[in-house]
Amino acid sequence: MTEAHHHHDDHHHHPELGWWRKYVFSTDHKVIGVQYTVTALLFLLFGFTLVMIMRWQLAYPGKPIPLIGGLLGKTLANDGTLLPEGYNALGAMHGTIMVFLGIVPLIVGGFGNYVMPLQIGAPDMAFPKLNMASYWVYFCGGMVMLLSFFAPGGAANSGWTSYAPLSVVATQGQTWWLFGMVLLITSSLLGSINFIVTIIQLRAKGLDFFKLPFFVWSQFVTAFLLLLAFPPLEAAGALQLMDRLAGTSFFMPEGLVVSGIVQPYTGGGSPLLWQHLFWFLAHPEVYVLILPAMGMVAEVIANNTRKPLWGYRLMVYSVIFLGFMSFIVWAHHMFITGMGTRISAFFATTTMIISIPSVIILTALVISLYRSSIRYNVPMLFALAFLPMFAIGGLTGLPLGLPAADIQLHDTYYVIGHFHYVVAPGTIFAAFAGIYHWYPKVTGRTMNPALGKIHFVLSFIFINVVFMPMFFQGMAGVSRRLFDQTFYQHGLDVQGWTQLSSWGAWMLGLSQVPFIMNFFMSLRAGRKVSDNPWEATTLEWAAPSPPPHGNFATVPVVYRGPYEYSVPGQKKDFFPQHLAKAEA
Amino acid sequence: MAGAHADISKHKRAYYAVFAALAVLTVVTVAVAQFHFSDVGNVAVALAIAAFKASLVAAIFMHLKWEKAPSIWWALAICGIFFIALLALPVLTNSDNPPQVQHTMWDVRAGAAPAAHTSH
Amino acid sequence: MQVKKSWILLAVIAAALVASAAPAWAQAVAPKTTVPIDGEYGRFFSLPTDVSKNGHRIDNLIHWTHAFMAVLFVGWGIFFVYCLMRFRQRPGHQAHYELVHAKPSKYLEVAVLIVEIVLLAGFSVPIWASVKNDLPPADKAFRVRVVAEQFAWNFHYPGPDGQFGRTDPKLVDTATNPLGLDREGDPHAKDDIFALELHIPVNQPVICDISSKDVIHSFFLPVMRVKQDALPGMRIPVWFEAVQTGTYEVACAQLCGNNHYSMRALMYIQPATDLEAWLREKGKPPEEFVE
Amino acid sequence: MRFSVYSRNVGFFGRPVWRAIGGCVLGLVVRTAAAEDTASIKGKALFKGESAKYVRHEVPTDKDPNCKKSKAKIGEYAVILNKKDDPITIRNVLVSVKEGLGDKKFPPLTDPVKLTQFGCEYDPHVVAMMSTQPLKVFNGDDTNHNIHLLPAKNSQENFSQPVKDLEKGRELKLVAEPPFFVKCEVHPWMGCYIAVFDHPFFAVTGEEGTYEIKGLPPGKYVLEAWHEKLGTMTANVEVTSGETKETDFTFEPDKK
Amino acid sequence: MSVAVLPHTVKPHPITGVYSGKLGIWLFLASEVMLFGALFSSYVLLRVGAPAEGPAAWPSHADTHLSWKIGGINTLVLIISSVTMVMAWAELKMNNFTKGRWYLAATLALALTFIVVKLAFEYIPKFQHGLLPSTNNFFALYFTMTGLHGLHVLGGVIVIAWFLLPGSGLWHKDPEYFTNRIECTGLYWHFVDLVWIFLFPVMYLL
Repeated sequence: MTEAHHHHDDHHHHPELGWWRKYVFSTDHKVIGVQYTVTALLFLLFGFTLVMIMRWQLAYPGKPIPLIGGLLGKTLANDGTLLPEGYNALGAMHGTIMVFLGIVPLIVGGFGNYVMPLQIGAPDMAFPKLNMASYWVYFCGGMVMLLSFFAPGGAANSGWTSYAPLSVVATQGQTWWLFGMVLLITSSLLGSINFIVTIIQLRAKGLDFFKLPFFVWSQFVTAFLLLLAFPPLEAAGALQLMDRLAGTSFFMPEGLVVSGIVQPYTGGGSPLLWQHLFWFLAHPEVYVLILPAMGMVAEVIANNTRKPLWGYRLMVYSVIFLGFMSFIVWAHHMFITGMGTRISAFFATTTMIISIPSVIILTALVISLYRSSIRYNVPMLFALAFLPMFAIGGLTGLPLGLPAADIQLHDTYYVIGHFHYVVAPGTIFAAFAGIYHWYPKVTGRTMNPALGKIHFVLSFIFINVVFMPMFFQGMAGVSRRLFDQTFYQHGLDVQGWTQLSSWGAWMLGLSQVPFIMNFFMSLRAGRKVSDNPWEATTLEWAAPSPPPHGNFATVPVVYRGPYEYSVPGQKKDFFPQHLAKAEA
Repeated sequence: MAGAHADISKHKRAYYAVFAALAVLTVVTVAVAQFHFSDVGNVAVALAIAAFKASLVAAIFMHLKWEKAPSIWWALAICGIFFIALLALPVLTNSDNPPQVQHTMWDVRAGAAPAAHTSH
Repeated sequence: MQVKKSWILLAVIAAALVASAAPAWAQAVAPKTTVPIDGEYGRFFSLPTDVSKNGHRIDNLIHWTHAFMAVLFVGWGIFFVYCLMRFRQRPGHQAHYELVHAKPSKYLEVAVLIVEIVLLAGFSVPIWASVKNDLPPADKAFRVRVVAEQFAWNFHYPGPDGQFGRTDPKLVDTATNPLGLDREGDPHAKDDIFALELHIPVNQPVICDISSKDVIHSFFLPVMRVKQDALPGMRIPVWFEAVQTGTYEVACAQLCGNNHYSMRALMYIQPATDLEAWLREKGKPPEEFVE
Repeated sequence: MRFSVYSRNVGFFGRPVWRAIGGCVLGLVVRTAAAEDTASIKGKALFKGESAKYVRHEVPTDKDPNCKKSKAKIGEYAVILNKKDDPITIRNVLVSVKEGLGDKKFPPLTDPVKLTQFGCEYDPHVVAMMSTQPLKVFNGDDTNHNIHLLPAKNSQENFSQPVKDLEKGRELKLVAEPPFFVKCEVHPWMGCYIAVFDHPFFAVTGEEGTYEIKGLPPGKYVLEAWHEKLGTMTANVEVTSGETKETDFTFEPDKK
Repeated sequence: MSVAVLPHTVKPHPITGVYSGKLGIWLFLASEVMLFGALFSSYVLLRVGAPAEGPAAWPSHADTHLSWKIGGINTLVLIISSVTMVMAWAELKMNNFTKGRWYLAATLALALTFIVVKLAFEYIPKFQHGLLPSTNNFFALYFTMTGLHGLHVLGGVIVIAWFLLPGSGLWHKDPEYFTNRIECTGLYWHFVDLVWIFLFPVMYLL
């Protein structure tokens, strides 16, 4: 919809496209990118709302939820007080929505779709119709997930990991979840094929692989992860559907007794099979969440340090290596399942190895600041905040990757703190940086910097108030996914941290108000800017803002690397990729 | 890939040859399965024949023999590595159980009739 | 200058918001349990009391790892903050196009790798091997079977004959025989003891065989540094040794359904004589119930 | 403090208020069956056999210390005999009209039936209700309860009540179904049975071992007595207008 | 400029050597390898971990009641359909539209034959004899894997039928584009054949 206001200029150029084909069933990568972005942001807001409800129960167990308690219905809550089944449903759906419907569609479907073809100088994605299909399949998957809240027994409540046999004996919402996941996986597959083919086939003349912006590289690796890691989950989903609907025993061992009743499964299945297939996807999925974020941060940092990225090639090799290794570390999620010494040593070793390229990328980004000239605008603030936040998220992964330390920390709040530091102040901050950075390209206007700075400072403070206490809770031994941790003495003793964390979450929610206002108000009231307001070098800034259908007036030719800033002897401190000679 | 008609005609002969080979190998794999070498042996022979047949299909019918595009080869190579990881690591994990782990939780099977007195 | 003012304003707003949260933070929550639990549970980034013989090894590993993380983060953070202040854009300041030859970064990466190898090979792997492989000999250890179900921990003691009785899923009765013990058919089952709380001896190795009747649970003893998933279809031993008596908690660490959070059991670590007395008491035929 | 378990469920049909209302409704709706035209059946559930074998044991409830707060001990629900009676009577026997009602009309019951989780026990242990009545489930404990219905026809309700609530409760609507098991997912020893009927002619024996079914239209009936462990028995009864018939059921579990 | 003109949709990219569609279908096949790979991995894990006795034990050949004859016939049907598919492409490449179309029609007929044989001689009799997916893990895997493969055959049928009838108009507009599409369809079809080549011994012979 945001597009609607900004295409006045080229309306009359192609009157053959009706409103529906232009803004709803469009094959233009930019429209699809905006559709993805807006849908994903709405899902992020929804997923965050779910967790704000859960945080009330965690902070004040058994107390009715103020304001919206009555909206929760009879399955999830009783007279406005959340029930354990409601808590589990919200928890499972929070995870699913944030990962599969929020962040990945935002940073891959949204930013990838919009920015990547522009950055490689392509007129569109390689398969525009497939691109459209990908969005609408994603949309349907999202709708199935939302509708599952109205299924008997509520939405899926076995965690976003859906461990069997719990998920097999769970309520009907789980079946909806599986169907929704099949749609989301299909969408991701269509998208990833499109991304890879576009990057391989449609690069502008002169744009070699090592002249690609780092963001394109991160999207390229991410697309491979989605392409090859998602199918096993699709297979696992099919197996779980068979278990649920046809009574097979893929994940069901012999002699299951649920609620005192011997279950009618033949048995012979393995609960660990689900975990293997699930984590074969879900570990690469973690890198799907973080790699595009690193790409965006690299773009913003290079632009605002007015200096080439330090170690560009090293970063590229690191990101490829990360993608490759992410396929063979998955069982570090399963150390506690009774794993032996040899295989745990193998997975611990690969886990330690995979930390090195992350360290390299982070170090390279920090060294890029050295002897630079840092321009503190809003996208840069978010990008800079990404670095220490991601560092905390990454470093706290270390004790979890060591099998012996994992004994105590596995499945505690420590894990929650760890991965939220990676995806919330990590990826979501990177996404904010991206939104502030590319907003002028999409709309031709900038977002209000004052509101942006308020948004940044409040978000930065409160996101730490939310997640830092989780490490304390986790160290104290509080398990994750507890409806009421005060049931345990060790939970009761750190309940104060839980309450602080909850307050942080609600304040973080309030902190997004300036952003939402800014996002919509700037569509009309934002300052109009030129095609290249940040004085950037990459190709998307060579196109008009907003770019017309087909993107570039003349097909660009690339002459140099992506980050030629402050080149000595130049009049201006940036040297765009598509200029043959510096402007005199 | 060459598009000339002469090449295609040559290809056609290869197609028929591969068809013959596939048909014969199907018969062979059925015939071999009637003999019992050993558990591992039968699996190895059957999978070896299947792999050979599959590579014939991939090489000739799917034109991999004439395929020069590096992108396709890269994609297939990466896919192959992860395919092996996916096939091998779960079963390796399950076979590396620490000592004293038992693969049962009941002493009597769910489907079995109630056991009579037995001495431990 | 205007920028600076607005930043101060923002800081004030943020501080006010944090302060508004403080009363809530201070609000106490009434304990849910009527049995006092021993031990100290970390209030600020500390591990719970350790009452096990070998748990300190895991604690040490966690502490060393965190020390390493802190050194990395602080060192790296100092450089980061230095760059942010020193290289901010201002009149007369220009970025350098040439990239620095950052040897220190290479040293850093190598150092990280080496420390990780030390942590993994020097600490984690030996601890893991000992946890997994060094089960105490059967004659020295006190053995309990732990059978998880939605949402309770069932503890199965072999009784005076030291042999676990036969279990059969068809005999399961949720109230009277959750273990499915074949008390009629198997002589070893006659004296078996079933309880919903875990009693173990102090200063003697304990082996728990963890299994589950329905879904995946996770047997977690925070004060013992023990965690093992309870997988249906498998019986997995874990071992530990308590060095201090007291009352502690058994937690479920894996989401197992609606009431996962209330799947708590109590663990009593007792001197051998007390434990025997308890077992004797439990082993008696149950008295007739009179209202 | 113990709830008066058995009178609650059996007695409401005999409550004067209800009788008055029921009578009015009956008179208005079904003209053929005025209140004074109805008959009653009453009797006992008797036990014959080795009563010493049927000992009620204490169940281990050490999982949840909050259960002990309300009661010292909790007994198992197997066969509960009133051994002081002579002859010995049985508790928790559900007696209901099985056949013979045909197309006869009777006023529906609408009072909610209460099922309370108290002291980590279900109160009452056998819930008998008419399908027109709502079932209200309460939690009287300072702990979490999760009731799980295991019926064949009705939906498998499975919900938790983490907070003490003796006022509002959770309401359930059930369709007619023979007795089915209900358990608590948190406290393994907690179990009870719910039976739902399309008619109001049922009763459960309590501490006296007696039952009484009132307001029956005259006719020939087959009565069924059901016990969770002892099985079912039937008896043929014919009642005339205004009559109160006595019918005892004698369970002889050891005679096989 | 109203409709973006995408390069390399028909003619191969001068550097990468492929047109976009072909690269796309190969990537799709790579993901399919992982999909069936996960199922084969499940097969290995479940078979290795199957209990030695009891109802959940892995059934012997006699107990599976799977006829290698029917499986073998279907194998041959698929192999022949692969040949006709590749011949259709070759004829189109040599500008013989009519011949190519006939080969395509033959492929379609063979694909339908495969489905009919599968249903009429295998699935339906199995169900009638009470051999269901829930019988044991062998049948669970058999029905899931061959069922998924069958869905792929069905997908192929739809695509081939499309290019045989409504989609064939493209030939008259852009023969090379049409031929490319048939090549992509063929790649997919051969992959379906390739999966069956593994499924046949794994299900019927081992």
